[in-house]
Amino acid sequence: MSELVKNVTAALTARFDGCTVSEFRGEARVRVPRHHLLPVLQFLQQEQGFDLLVDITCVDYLVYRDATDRFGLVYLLCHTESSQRVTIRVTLNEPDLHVPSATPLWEAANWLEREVYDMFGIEFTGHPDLRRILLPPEFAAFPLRKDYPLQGRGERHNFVPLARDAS
Amino acid sequence: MTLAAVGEALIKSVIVLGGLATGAAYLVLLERKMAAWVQDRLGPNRVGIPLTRIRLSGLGQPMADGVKILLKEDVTPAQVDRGLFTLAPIIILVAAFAAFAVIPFGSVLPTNLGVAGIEEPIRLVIVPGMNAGVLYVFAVSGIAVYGVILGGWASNNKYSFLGGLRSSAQLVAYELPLGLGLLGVVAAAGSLDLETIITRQASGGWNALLQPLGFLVFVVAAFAEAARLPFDLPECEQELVGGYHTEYSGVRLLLFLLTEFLHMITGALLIVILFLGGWHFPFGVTGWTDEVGWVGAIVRVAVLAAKVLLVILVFMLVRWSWPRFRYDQLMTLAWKIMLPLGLVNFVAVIVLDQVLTLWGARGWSGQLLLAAASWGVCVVSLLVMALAAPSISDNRARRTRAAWDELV
Amino acid sequence: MATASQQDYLWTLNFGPQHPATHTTLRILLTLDGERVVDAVPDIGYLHSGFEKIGEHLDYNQYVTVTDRMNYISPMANNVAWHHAVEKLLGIELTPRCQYLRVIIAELARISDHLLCVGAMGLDVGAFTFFLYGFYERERIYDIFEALCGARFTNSYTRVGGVMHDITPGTVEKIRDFLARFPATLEDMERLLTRNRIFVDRTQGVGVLTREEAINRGASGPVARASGVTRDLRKDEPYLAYRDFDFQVCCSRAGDCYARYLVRIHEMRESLRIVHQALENLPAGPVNVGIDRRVNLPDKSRVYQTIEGTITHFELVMSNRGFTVPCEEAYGAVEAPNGELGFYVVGDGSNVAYRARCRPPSFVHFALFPHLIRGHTLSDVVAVLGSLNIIAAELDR
Amino acid sequence: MALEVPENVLVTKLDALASWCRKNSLWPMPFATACCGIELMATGASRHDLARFGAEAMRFSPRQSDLMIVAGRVVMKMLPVLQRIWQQMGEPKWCMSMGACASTGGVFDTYAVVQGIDRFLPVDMYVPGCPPRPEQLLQAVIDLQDKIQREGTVSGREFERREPVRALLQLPILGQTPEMRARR
Repeated sequence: MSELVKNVTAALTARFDGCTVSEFRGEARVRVPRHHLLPVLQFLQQEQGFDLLVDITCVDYLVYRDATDRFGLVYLLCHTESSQRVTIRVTLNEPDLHVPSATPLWEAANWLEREVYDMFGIEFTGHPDLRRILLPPEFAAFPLRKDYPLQGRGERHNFVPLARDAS
Repeated sequence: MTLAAVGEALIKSVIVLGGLATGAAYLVLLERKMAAWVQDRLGPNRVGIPLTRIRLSGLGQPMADGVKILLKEDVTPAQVDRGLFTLAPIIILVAAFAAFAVIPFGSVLPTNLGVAGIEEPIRLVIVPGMNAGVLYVFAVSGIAVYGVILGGWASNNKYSFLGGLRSSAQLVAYELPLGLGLLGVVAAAGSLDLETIITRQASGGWNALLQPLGFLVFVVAAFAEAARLPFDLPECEQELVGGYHTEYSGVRLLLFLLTEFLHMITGALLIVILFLGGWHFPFGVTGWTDEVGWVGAIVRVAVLAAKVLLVILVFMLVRWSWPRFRYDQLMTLAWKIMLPLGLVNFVAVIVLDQVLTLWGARGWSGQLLLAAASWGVCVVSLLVMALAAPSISDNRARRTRAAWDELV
Repeated sequence: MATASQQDYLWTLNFGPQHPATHTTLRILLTLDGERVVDAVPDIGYLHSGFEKIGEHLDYNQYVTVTDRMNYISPMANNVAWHHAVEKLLGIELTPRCQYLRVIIAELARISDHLLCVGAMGLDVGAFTFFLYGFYERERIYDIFEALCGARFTNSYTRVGGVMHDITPGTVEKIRDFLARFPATLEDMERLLTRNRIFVDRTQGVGVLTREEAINRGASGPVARASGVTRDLRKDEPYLAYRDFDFQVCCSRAGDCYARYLVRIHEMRESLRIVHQALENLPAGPVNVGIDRRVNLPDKSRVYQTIEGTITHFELVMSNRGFTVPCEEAYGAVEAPNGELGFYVVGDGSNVAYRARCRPPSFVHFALFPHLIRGHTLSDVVAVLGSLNIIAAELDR
Repeated sequence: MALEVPENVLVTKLDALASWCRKNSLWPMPFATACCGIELMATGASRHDLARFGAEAMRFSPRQSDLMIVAGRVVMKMLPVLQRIWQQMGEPKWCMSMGACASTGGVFDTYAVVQGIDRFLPVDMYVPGCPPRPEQLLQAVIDLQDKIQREGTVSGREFERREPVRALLQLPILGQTPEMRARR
């Protein structure tokens, strides 16, 4: 962990209670309580210069060893001046799968959050256009959840076959 | 009009139409071969004599394509306006063929063939002696717009419609520079008859050398009229799929495809006749006047055909090397650049003619002086244009209605 | 003032999903005022095939075959990116020779990607020949890859802790030959398009992305660099052996389609330089990490002659054994031709990733599209699409 | 077409001629979705040159094309589009399933990918490979040409006067029937 990231995480833990910092392969990861998520992101973006939202993704810890929470939401941030990275993690549990949307801070969050919604069913409050993005709107399941089978539940073959004479 | 004259016209029409249809089919092959050559490929080379293994380096390809399209199911989509959908390709084809009535494909046969009822030597044009030939060509080619726009509209498809609209705007816009480029030639020749224009060039120098600016304007406009690549917006594949003929298939598509190449032939023929001396070849090979022997008559046809082919090859080379314009750029080019240049050319031709007449410069020295002066006009006006309009388009995004109103 | 999108004379054009300019499959609902685009609503997912779900069912070496099919115009770059992330999770330091080899293939992949991208952009504005010139060089890169790993297109060349097998002298010669001949073709291509007035007028000032927007909207790679973001992971977070090479990061301030085209053209030149340096300084030594790491299949001679070789081999090939991965999460990103291509890998101790999230540059870049196209014309749609280099398989995964 | 006297030399010769023309002028409709699409481009590009067989005239309008090359995986969001394009093509038409994904789903045995387009469309020719090399695709085109020559005018449907299809087949757009929704 570089000096810059050390200072930032220190400032973060001092300012927001409940944040825990861990490190893996030299990269800092901060676990943030959900109610602090937006302020933390705002603090990092506007005061600490972590101006690039690299990615938003989610992990379903349903069958993960020793996991206590169902979903882990991951925000990857980058400091473009110095190329330092920080990972912000929030955990969620059913049935309350709501987090504040990061779209007011980053335009980039728009589609990334839509994808997380599409794949995991996590709802981002305040998102301007929270629709399914990759899957058809009629699709009912959230395929990247661990309780959804790889081959699906028969959706892929539910079409009318065309014979040569019918067309 | 005697029966013999009618027969003569009929025979000539059959020869011209048959030649054109075959020519257009083989131009398709030529185009594909040309594309292959430019792109370091081989092009169609497998298809030769039907049902044999003889390949003839792909010469059977036009036949295969043609018959295939004829045998293809002629789909009439459910949403189209049936009458107009069928009418459109017919209009465009008829218009394209009709233009050839007054375009000479050679000069004249040397002697009277001795057929009763035909006294004069036969001229190699379907309707000889039409003294407003140029006007006729323009009038008829203007009709082609109807085919395109009707086809686009009747298809009831947004891409077709857009293609038809673009096409009509483009053809109408480029009629003007085309006409202006032509006016210089007409003024210099003092006649609207295409044969007279050729004869005058044979004796007095090619118009391309005497009026370079007019030549330039005319060639650009001819490209646009033929909808060839830098100007192929009506059917640009990457934007409008197939443009106005997206919904067409079978015979009706064949008519459209044929017409495309007919337009190219018309454009090339006009360029050659108006600016490149028609059947005339320098160094006295083809003579300077209407007097010609049998060999000369054949050579003249060959020279004309060769020139047309060369121009068509240039058309194709450009097609395979350049990107295309955008719609607004196309319009800017027509109205703000080509139109002024055409006007400058017209004025320059008349003024130079008068000035040289006043000075009494005639003959070859006069022509040389004229050429020098017009090249000067050409270079200066192009320079002025380049400085005045460094970019032919305004690419800024217009995101509010107010900004668009400002544009309009 | 009423905004333009509220007018009732607007009309809608459905652009795609099967359209010549979308190259692959995406759909845009365009709201047009005449030919001017008032609004564009992208609709994607026409190629969503569940890559990330497959990643949870294939082991770390098998999944590389699936990454081939992600950004399919530069599969090698995806291979490198995936195993970069996995090795970060495992904490593996590659051998110098392997690092150089990966640099070579990544840069060759970059060249082939940029060739197709600028070619497709040329194709979209009507220059077909330009596209085929580029494709001819791609065929030569395919030849190199074929000599390197046996597959011309979907390579799957990298392995955890190394590559499939070492480079042969014949392949080195092929690459040298390519290095010698490619600049001439690039010159030819540039002569066709770079200073062509029609092309410049079609692309300059179209789809402008400012620096602030580029950062705020998460752009990366050539798209960001064309907007003045001097960010290149090869320089900023040097991975593999990029520290050893002398190359420049190509940037522009204009942020329009033309700038993106130029950035890509210049990046090809820089990539050539990198490949040249890497090839001439290719270190000797093994390409795979040692047997003690127990991630690579050992040499056949070791398998047959030593007991730990045999044990390692069988440990690795038997199902449900493989190597052990920490129960941790890591994000590894490389500078793929298209931008930052990262994988967020969650290990759960087994030999299969618990979660294999891909951070696709195309996805983020396509989100820019409505912003870039608004206010331009229908013809600019294809130019902007071409300049963003949207690869549907990477977009939808 | 009047095929009551199949031994009729004239008819068979004409039929052979028609097939010859068709097979030598296969205008493809490149339904390129994924990786195979790039190899399809490579086949059309300089080195392999599909044009030699007269098959380079890619027509993006289904009305004008004879051979639909489905190159790449087809996912459930795309399948209705594919079927619709197939319906829009005029007879005679052929469908080539290029690559493992289009033929069987390939490595993508997942919830979203249709496991072989032949479940929903008539396919004339399968090209194996992931993706097939251009040489393979060329071979497939040659094989398809043979097939067209052998089969001749199968039904003559292209000469029938057919009513235009006003309503397309009632496709459950995007894969779900009401029962499925009810089940969940």
